[in-house]
Amino acid sequence: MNENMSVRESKQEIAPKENVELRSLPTRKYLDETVIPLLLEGLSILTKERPPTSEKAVEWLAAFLLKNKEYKSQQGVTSSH
Amino acid sequence: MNENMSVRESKQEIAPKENVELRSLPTRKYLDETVIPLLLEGLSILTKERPPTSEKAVEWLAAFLLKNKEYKSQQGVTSSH
Amino acid sequence: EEHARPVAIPPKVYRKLEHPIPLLSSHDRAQQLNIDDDRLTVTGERGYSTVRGTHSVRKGKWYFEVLIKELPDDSAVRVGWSQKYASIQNPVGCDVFGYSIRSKKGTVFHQARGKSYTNKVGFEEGDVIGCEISLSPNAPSAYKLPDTLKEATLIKFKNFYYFESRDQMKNAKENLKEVENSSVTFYRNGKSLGTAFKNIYDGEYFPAISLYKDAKVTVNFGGTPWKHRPEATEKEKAAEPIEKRGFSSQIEQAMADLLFAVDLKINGILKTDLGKKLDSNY
Repeated sequence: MNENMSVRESKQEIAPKENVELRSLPTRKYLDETVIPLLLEGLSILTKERPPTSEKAVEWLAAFLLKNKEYKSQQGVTSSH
Repeated sequence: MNENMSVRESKQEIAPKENVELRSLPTRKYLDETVIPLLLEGLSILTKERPPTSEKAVEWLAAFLLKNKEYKSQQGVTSSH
Repeated sequence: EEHARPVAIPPKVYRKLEHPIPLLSSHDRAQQLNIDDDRLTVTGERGYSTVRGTHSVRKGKWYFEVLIKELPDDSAVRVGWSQKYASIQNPVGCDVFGYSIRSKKGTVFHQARGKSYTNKVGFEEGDVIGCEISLSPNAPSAYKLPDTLKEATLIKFKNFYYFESRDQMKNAKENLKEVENSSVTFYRNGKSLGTAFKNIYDGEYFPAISLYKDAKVTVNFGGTPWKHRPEATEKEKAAEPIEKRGFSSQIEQAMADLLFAVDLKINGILKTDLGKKLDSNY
């Protein structure tokens, strides 16, 4: 019981911090805390998948981002097909 | 007249190359030709828009990529708001 | 201690510091120059020497102002645009890597050759020299990303740390290409003096200020309103203030560092464990 409590609490703690402070972070820090880690994974996989046109590559990356948008709370990422 | 010709020609030159050779480009060149120019625009506007959570930021970036997937570095982009 | 061996710092440990606001560089300059605390005002020290701005440009049209504060009789000023390999112990414009205008007679310099440009009308104390550069989007390095410096070797020399880059200068000099539609233009108190240099060499250009003896100038990258707003010459797009590079170069640096990390990752060097707080600060 106690275990869940702390998890739930810690989740609540994270949520507000993210909303208020995230927006006031300096440029590089804001990017580090939001998209960079996921882009690192996505671009690394993209170089292996290699869709044949830039349009398809952009679509692939967008789909990867949407699929893993909660990457910060879950464990790891899933790459499509 | 000559000015426009060269611009249009250079566009045609890009199109066929995209499908065949793109996949055989070295990694960095492949990324440069497919997603990097658009990602740079996206990250720049994302940092100005500053969605409040990393999840919303990832969603914003994915939507931006999809909206501008035909982007070639010298054209403009449309940012979703 | 004196002869420190070159120290290689593991790439994922450090990140190139980007000052968010364009100023006069604290390290990319002749050490003997006297730079005020605001890092916008600089006074000369004996022979000609140079200080560059912190932020560079590779494409588009950019502008900055230099206000001449003090210009004692035997002193002089040269301002303009310089690539990073231009020597800082000489005036900008003395080699292939720079283009400048001189306070005396308004002569313009490139590769050490002086050219008359303002029919010998020079600049005095209180004058503002406007420096504009227009770099074609078709230039070879227009879309290049900044260096991450993560593979450069750090050398200690006279209590200053430098990145070793001797060979890069030689091959940069050998590969210089003129770029159609890239040009440099100077202004006197907001009035355009016409194109000073056309089809200039491709490359990454920094604002550059050179001072002879105890001349003193203050630079404005656009953080404060222009003392003399540059007149809009043709219908073309007006130049952007260098100040804007403070933000956009951070985005480019973030992308350059990200791609460096992608390279490490796909070569199995960088292990990232997504979801948990990332340990590596690449």
